[in-house]
Amino acid sequence: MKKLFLALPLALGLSGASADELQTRVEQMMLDSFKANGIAGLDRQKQDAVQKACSGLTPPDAETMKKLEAAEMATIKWPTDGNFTGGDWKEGQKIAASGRGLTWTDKTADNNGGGCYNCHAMDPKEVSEGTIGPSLEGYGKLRGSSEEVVKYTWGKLWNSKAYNACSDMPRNGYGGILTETQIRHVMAYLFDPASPVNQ
Amino acid sequence: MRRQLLFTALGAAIALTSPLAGAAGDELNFDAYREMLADGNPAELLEMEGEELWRTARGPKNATLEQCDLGRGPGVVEGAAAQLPRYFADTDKVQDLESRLMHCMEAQQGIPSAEIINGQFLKGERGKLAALVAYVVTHSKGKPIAIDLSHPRVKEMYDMGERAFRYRTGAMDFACSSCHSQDGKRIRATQLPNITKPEGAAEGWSSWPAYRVSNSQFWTMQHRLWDCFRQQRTAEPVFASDVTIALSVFMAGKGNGAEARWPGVKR
Amino acid sequence: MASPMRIRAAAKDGVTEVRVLMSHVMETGQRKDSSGAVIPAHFITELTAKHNDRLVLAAEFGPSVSTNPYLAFKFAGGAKGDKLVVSWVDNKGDSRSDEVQIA
Amino acid sequence: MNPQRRDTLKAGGGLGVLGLFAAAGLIKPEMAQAAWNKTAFEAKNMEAAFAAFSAGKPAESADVVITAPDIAENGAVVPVGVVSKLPATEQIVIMIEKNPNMVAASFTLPEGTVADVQTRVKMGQTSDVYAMVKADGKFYMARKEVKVTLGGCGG
Repeated sequence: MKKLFLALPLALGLSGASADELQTRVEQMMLDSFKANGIAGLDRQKQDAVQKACSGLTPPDAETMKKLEAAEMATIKWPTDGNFTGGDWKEGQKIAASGRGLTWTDKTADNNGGGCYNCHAMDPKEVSEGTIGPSLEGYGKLRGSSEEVVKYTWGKLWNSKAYNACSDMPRNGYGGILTETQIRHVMAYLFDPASPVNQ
Repeated sequence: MRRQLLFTALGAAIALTSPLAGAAGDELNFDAYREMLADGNPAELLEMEGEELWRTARGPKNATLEQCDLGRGPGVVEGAAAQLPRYFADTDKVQDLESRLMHCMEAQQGIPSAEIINGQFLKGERGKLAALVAYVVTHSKGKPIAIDLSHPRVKEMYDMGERAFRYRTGAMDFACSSCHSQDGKRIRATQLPNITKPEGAAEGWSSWPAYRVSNSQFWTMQHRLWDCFRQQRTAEPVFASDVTIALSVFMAGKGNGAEARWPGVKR
Repeated sequence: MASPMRIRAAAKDGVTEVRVLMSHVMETGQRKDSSGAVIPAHFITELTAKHNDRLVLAAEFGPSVSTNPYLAFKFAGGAKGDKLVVSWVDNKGDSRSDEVQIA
Repeated sequence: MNPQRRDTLKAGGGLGVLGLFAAAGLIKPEMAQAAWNKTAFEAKNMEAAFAAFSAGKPAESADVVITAPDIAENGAVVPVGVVSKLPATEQIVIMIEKNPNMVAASFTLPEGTVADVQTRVKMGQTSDVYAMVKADGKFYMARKEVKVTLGGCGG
């Protein structure tokens, strides 16, 4: 976990000392009510900058969002050889379908799934698809594979918060959920014309 | 809407719902399935066990739980679960059904709470507590959920729960609100209640505890919350800890007035 | 020892409706535990229901019947207070027999 | 139970005499295993399953009605009911085409028992559910597709 624990001033739309006091107590509760178990340590209970900023009733103001997004953008690791989509869509499919990994019942922090289907439609033939995120059916077929689109998609997969600080999507690359190789496989699943996503 | 507005121009152009969206699986209708399962809920098997446990003298003190006060007086089970969590003067705590039963097991039977707190779901005394839950909640079936939010300590827990609900943390940045703050959303084929609204909060609160068809297990609300946190990739919540009580008060309180349907049958 | 069944039997207009919930793992023999070892098959194979001493249903189950099996059926006859007995045996030789009065 | 009925049950491929005795507590349960229709429950394809009941190729009949949801939230518990409107229905068998072993349950109905049974079965994937009915010595069937979905975070 490469999380930054920035102490950013909060813009939670609260007023008065009692609200702040309540917030302090909530933060303490989010520590005290938990215990470390295996790979799920108590460090997970501390919020980093975007987590903190995006836990309010309303998102932060535009300027704060912009700043947060810029900081997240700087964390994205782009493929050194420019190979964005050269993965194996079949591997990508497995990663997209697997919701496993990083819980306290997982023994190691690697070999995780991407859990894409939990929130997104991808293969039009798949019925059991989530709807929290937008549908990605026909992703490459509909959007083409211009450098702009491909780069955006890689970045979004690596660190979704670079594009929307309060996105519901996990930061797959930055958060150590998926490896660069795994992300390339998911890219292939989205862009490969032979992938079920584009049928 | 919020998320869409916040996309960068490029993001919005690319990532918004594609024209194909909704073609497949947007409306999964499980009504017929659920209706056919409503009668003959296997949770009834656990309820029988719980009723037996309630009346059986057990523990170092060799006592039954028949004098346990769940908030409506010693031994009153009828309608008790619908009014929990509530504030109890004898413990000076806001307690949900499970923490209250745990208290009774220690106070009356001498079964140490630590054994339950440090135990595992479905096993040992924590497993027995779940059977007791099945018994007690069945006696609130059809009753309106009635949480006393006028009590300052309960209201305080509600406010803490509301914050905890939106508290993003862990390896995937999730909060409860990541999945439970919009209408009509799903994880895979599982429909998610919008807990920020009274109907959704009532839906969530009144359908657990439940028999889970996917693993043939009876899960209490503590168990449900514990596994939500596991899937959120947080550290492990302690059994009956403040965060579990706070979230319960938030959900139950927001769902006030709705009919309890316990025990449920869930995926 | 196997846990009790939940049996409900109600007579109405000359027909008795019976609903039974059994407590049983109904293990298929095709699943593996966390260490990779096959969990041996363990499931109810046969079941009978008797109204007083008359057989009203005989069933054979395979492992595809769900865990904690549910069964509902109806038979002609049966009156309030009559005895209904449901019995099962499983592939390991465990058995269970429970009795209710028709409501 | 009269001797004639015993013979009918045995011939119908239902619970054998030993099984009935075992259930009635007259003999040890393990002895009853001989009566359980092993061939049927171990059948790996529909033909073999039908053959195990000496059913040949049952005719599809509108008088056999399956009650099951079009779509199930989970495959571990799928409610299935079968009603036969055929006179003298003596046996109802539930089969799941795409399960590794297709025969799920077989019900033998003595005279006076209504041809209307409900149970719950496991389904490994989306599949046709078959109901085979033996009535007046002849075999009939009906089928209905049940879609099985996946839910939850999968972790």
